[in-house]
Amino acid sequence: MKSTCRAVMATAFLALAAAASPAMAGDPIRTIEILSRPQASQPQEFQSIQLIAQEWRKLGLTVNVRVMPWEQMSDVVWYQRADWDSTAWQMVGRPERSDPDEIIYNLFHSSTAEKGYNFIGYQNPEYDAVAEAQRGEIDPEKRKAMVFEAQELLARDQPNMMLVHPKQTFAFDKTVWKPESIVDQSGIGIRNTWTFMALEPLGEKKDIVLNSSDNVKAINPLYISGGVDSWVFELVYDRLIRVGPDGLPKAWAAESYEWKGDKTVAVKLREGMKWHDGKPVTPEDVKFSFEAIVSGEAPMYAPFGSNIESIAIDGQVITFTLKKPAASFVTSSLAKVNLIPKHVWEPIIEDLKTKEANAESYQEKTPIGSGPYKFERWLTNEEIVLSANKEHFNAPKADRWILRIVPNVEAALGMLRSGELNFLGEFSGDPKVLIDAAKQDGDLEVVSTVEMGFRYVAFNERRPPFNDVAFRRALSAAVDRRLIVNAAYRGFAVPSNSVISPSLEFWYDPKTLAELKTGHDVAAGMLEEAGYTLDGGKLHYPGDTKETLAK
Amino acid sequence: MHDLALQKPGLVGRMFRSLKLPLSDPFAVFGLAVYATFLLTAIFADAIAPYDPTEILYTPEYELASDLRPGEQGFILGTTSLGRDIFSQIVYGTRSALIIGITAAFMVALIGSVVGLVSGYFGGWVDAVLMRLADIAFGIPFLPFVIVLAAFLEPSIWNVVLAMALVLWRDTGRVIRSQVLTLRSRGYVDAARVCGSSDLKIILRHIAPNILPLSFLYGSIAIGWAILTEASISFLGFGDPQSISWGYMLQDAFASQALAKQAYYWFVPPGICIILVVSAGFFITRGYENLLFPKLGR
Amino acid sequence: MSHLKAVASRTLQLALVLWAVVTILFLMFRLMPGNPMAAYIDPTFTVEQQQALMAQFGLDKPLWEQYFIYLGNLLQGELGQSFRYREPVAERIFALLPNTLILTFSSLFVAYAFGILAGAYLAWRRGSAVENAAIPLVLMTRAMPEFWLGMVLLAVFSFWLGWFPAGGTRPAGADYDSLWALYTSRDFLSYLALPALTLAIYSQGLPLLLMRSNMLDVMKEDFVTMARIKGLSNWTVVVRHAARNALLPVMTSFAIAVGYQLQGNVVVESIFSWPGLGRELVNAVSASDYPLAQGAFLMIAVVVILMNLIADMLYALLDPRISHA
Amino acid sequence: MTANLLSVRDLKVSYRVGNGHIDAVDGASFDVPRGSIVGLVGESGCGKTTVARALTRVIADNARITGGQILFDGKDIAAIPERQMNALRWRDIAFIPQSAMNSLDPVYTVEYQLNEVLRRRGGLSAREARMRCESLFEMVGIEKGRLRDYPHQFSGGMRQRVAIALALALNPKLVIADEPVTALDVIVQRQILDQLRELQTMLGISVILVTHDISVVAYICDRTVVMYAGRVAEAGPMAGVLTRPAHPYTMGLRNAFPDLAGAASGTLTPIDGAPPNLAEPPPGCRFAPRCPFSIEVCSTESPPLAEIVPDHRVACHRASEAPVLREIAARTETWLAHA
Repeated sequence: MKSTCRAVMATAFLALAAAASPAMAGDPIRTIEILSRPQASQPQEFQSIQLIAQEWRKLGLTVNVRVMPWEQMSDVVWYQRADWDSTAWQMVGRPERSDPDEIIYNLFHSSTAEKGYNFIGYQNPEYDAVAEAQRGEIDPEKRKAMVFEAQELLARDQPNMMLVHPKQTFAFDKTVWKPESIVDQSGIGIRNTWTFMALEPLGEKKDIVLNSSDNVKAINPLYISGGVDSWVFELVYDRLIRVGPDGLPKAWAAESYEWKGDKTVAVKLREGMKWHDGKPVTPEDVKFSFEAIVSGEAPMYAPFGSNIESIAIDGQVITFTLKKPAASFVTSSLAKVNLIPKHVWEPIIEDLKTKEANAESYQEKTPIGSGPYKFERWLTNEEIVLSANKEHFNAPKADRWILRIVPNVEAALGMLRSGELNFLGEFSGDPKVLIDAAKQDGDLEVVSTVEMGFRYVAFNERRPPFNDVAFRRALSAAVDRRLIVNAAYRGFAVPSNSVISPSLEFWYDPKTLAELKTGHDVAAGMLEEAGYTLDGGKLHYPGDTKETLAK
Repeated sequence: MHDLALQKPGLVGRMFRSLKLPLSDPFAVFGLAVYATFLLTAIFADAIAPYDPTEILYTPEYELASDLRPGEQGFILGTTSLGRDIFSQIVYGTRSALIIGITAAFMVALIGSVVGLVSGYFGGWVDAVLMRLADIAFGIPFLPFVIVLAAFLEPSIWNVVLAMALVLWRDTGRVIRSQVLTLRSRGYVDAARVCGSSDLKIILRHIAPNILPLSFLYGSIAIGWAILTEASISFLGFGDPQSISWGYMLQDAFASQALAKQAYYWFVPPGICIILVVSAGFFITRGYENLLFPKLGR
Repeated sequence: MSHLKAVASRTLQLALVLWAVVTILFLMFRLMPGNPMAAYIDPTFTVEQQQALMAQFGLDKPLWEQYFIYLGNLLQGELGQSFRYREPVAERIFALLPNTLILTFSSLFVAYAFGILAGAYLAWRRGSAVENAAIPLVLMTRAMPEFWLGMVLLAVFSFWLGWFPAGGTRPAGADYDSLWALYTSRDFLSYLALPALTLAIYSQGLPLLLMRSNMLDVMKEDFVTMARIKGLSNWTVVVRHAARNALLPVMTSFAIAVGYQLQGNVVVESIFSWPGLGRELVNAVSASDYPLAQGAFLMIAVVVILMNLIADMLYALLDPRISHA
Repeated sequence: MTANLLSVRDLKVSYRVGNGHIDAVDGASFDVPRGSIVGLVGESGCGKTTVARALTRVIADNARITGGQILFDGKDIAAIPERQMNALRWRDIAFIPQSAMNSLDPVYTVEYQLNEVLRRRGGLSAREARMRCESLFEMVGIEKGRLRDYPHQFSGGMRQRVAIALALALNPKLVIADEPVTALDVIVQRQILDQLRELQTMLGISVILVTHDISVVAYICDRTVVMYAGRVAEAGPMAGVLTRPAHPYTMGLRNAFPDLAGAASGTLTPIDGAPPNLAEPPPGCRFAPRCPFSIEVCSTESPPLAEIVPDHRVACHRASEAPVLREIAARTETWLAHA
């Protein structure tokens, strides 16, 4: 059925092409490759790519989907920047990405094209200017206008083909936890620090038991080790600011904070806080925490402290002076850096300075923080047990927080239903299955939230024909995003045409998506308009362009 | 010499006869029948399968034809969550299963036989070196080895074949070697040598035909191993998503939560196919053992 | 004297095999495509950070130098640092090894106990309908993909009947004074049941078939007939004489089976969320955590090689014809 | 108390083979007087081992005693229940197998295997058993220090002595020795046989010695039973049967074997041809097809086992002509001409 359809279409195009009878046709476009991860690890991505390839083929392209595991794919994309055509990619949501700076700047600024995260090689001075300007603008409304402009530039240039913002789907046992006590953090979902503090037990069971498919790698406040790990250390360690359920910064260990000019922030530390070993949390500890990350022993955290010129203490008030204005400082630094006890870490860091290894490979036997949960026990690859810090200013209502490592999604669902888990902290399977299971079970409640993160197809702007805006726009227009939402994500995603998620209401520019026109005819029209021709069902370059990259 | 040549059946016939297929054992015959059936399915897959196994199918309303139950919309065994025809996947899966199984078996039997022959026939330092290599191969844990290989090379069904060729010749090699040693000790090899036959001729004429059934026996075990290994590798996510195999189907089914969906029509048939083919290999093996080593008898 | 010599040559051979496996392992991990650190790059990384990371793990040195460093470290029992966990590989491996060993051994004990008894029984009932049905059935259990079997058992006994928990080694948050206290607790047994059963069903075929064919052989031996003529009870004849002799090669196969099982655990550990070495290997390989993957692989290889040796020695020990030569 | 410890009457043993059956022993009768050594002699396949094993009632899975009586101490042990039979085994009827190598369990020490019968079958205490082990070893002339050795550590002759010790362990009344010295070289054969004779005399037991070697019979037996094709051809006192054989088969057999002493009495002449296929035995006398003296009646009628002189029985139609036939049989050409 489908192949006949394709044949008819091709003939139609042939006829059209003949009628237009272009004066000149370029070389036929070589086989285009698109990289994807395997279905086993990334079923939705894999399926999206299959659909996209199928649509592109209808435009007269020969498309080859190359499947490779993440390690290889990242190696090719990062280190062989001239050698690939297009690839599936994703950015995941993190609370500190609630500030758009990281995405807007790192992904598209020309300075990161050679070795940084602008691996697609997008070069646009106009965009660079906007991206730089929004960094220094402290006034939210003015900054918002700049962020909108950046989004519209991207929508125009289509350096990437944005696909969807997936929905995060989690579930919990509503016979164990009071449903009203769940906090749905925008762009993140209900599995978040706020929920873990707020969950209210209904009966005798007071332990939060949740799953992760990935092992916990480290519980180290100076090492950004991975998604699951952050669930743990966000509970064990406090930060001056936390990104609130609404995505905006909220004073936390800081009682309050205030911008004094565009390079100075004054933070007042909350009184009466204690470390888990009983010692008080002092402004000295806070200062130390921010100095530790730039000590050279914590390279992954260093960027979050590198813009700090000096830190001054006056009673409970800590004043940060920046080297250059940075609007995102509050969200991406103050809400990112873990507060660590000076009396524990100072000797460790001094010792590490004499050694080759740095603090990232240092694992405390019992991590000491000041957060709402205390570290109890860690069994390699099996579970992590935290217990509630009842003395915390926002003490959790649950007794313990137990993270079980369950690599198999089927098993995780089974455990949730049997009561071995009471909070589904990760679910990589088909959300419909989860919803059906919840319906059957009766004890479960499922909550889906649009993610801050996004899935996209990156075009390698270094390589023709992807260096042609028209070509990129046409390819992007070829696929109706709703098809991907429905077929690959089962409806558990929203269409996207911006790197800013609609869950970040303040920063999101809805115009980008509203103006995106898709469909086969739209795409074919764009190509024709740009001078691409079809010959024998194969798409050719416009004018006298030669194929230089054919194998 | 003259009339001997006249009586000689064709090479193929001779090879076939020297395989000594265990046709008297009912289970072995069943195994051979299973193989024959799957072989035919694999050869005529294009004619049998109604769809391309990797094609994403749509309903006439242009909706994704996913998770359809058997019989719905004319799909014999239903469709996967990706909208692919399960029956066609089973049919094409036969092809990759047999390709993997038979090439792996061939490699294992060939390499093992050559090593065993050379080692047993020539003895001395050649034997010492080859047998130390076999010791090393015995020291390599097989499944982890395949996993590492599959993870580093691009996902492909040939990884399993390669790994088996690199490691699993060891068992065949050792057995064939001891068989060759026994054969060598019999007079006729010496007799042939006295008559001035070359080593190659002695090996090909006198020894190789006698070890052929043994190679075939180890080959038929290797078929099962290869198919099971490919399935495990696919399940762990190191498989080749481009070529549809039964292991891939099972992995796809589990990843798509066929268990929770109670999509038995999806994860049971590939399992049964694997069990059938692999146990068919075992049945044939047993038939052989009874034939070759009657002392093990029933 | 010759005894000593045999031991010495066996040890030398073992060392040679170990060295070869180690070298193959090293080359395999270093010569494969893909930058080892690529998977650990974060968008926030600067070029300097990436280089520092490479230097920290010694990946900036030439290959041969890395090889000698690796060998030298191994000789000191040093398996290196995990890329992913930033902790000594040895520490992780030794934390997980007991779980894997207990699963392997308990499943093999069950498999061998059952296989030996059933094999002896089938030998005794040879030619019967039971035997005719059982042998193909046993062959089929060996033809089943382990993960498929595991999944089916999980679905039936855990999700459907709810008899056993679905994964892990202990109830959430349960604390035990020691591994010993855990392994001897009742809870542990219920967690162990399904994964061990899966492995046992898969592995009982080997001892069963081996025991059966050995029994058939031994039952034809003169000394068994003699035992009957001596008027010894059936039990004594079958168990003390026939089974005792038939067991010899079966016991030897146990040691080899431990090696094989250890490899097979990879799949079952993933299904039953069992925190063991096999799963760690798969994780480490998928995450390109070379030191950890190498360490886990090496550990499994060492057990396999040791078990091959133990199989040899066990045979010698159990068979007086060799031990009392 | 009867004079005969054992009387076998018309014993029939048949094997199931495929769909049919073979009567390996077809009506054998003979006696074993108390305190004597009876040689059961014949070619391989003549049914002598089957008879020996039938006496213990431990026979092959596909074999069955289909008729006749085995009177042991006046009791028909072919008819008693298995439990009672088992009680008799080894305590009353012991067995010395052909190859002690294969009949001793390789994984246990000799002491263990002695202890096993002494304690499980003889009901001895551990201490008693140990003393008995030592005295048994002394009896067969092996130093007791070797009790702890495994079977494979003994030489062939020594193992056979161990087997004898094992057989005598419970003071049986009857010892059945199945080709006890066949696998040994001639010198060792003599030592073992001497010892067997000595012990038999000392203990006053009866021995059935199964052998294909007529010279062994000549060396130590009191009486001889010659079997051919499942039947008894001739039975009687050793001297009578061997010096004045009345059955042509016995005559032929005598020509076919060297003296145990090693000196051949004239040239050795084998009996030509092979024993008949027992699945389809020839009608009449079973030896008739190979017999140089066969007459018409031989191939139609089966000769009865009849007493020709007191205590000497022969199954031959021409038994009365025995002295003449003996003369002719002594000549080599008789057997050659027939071929």
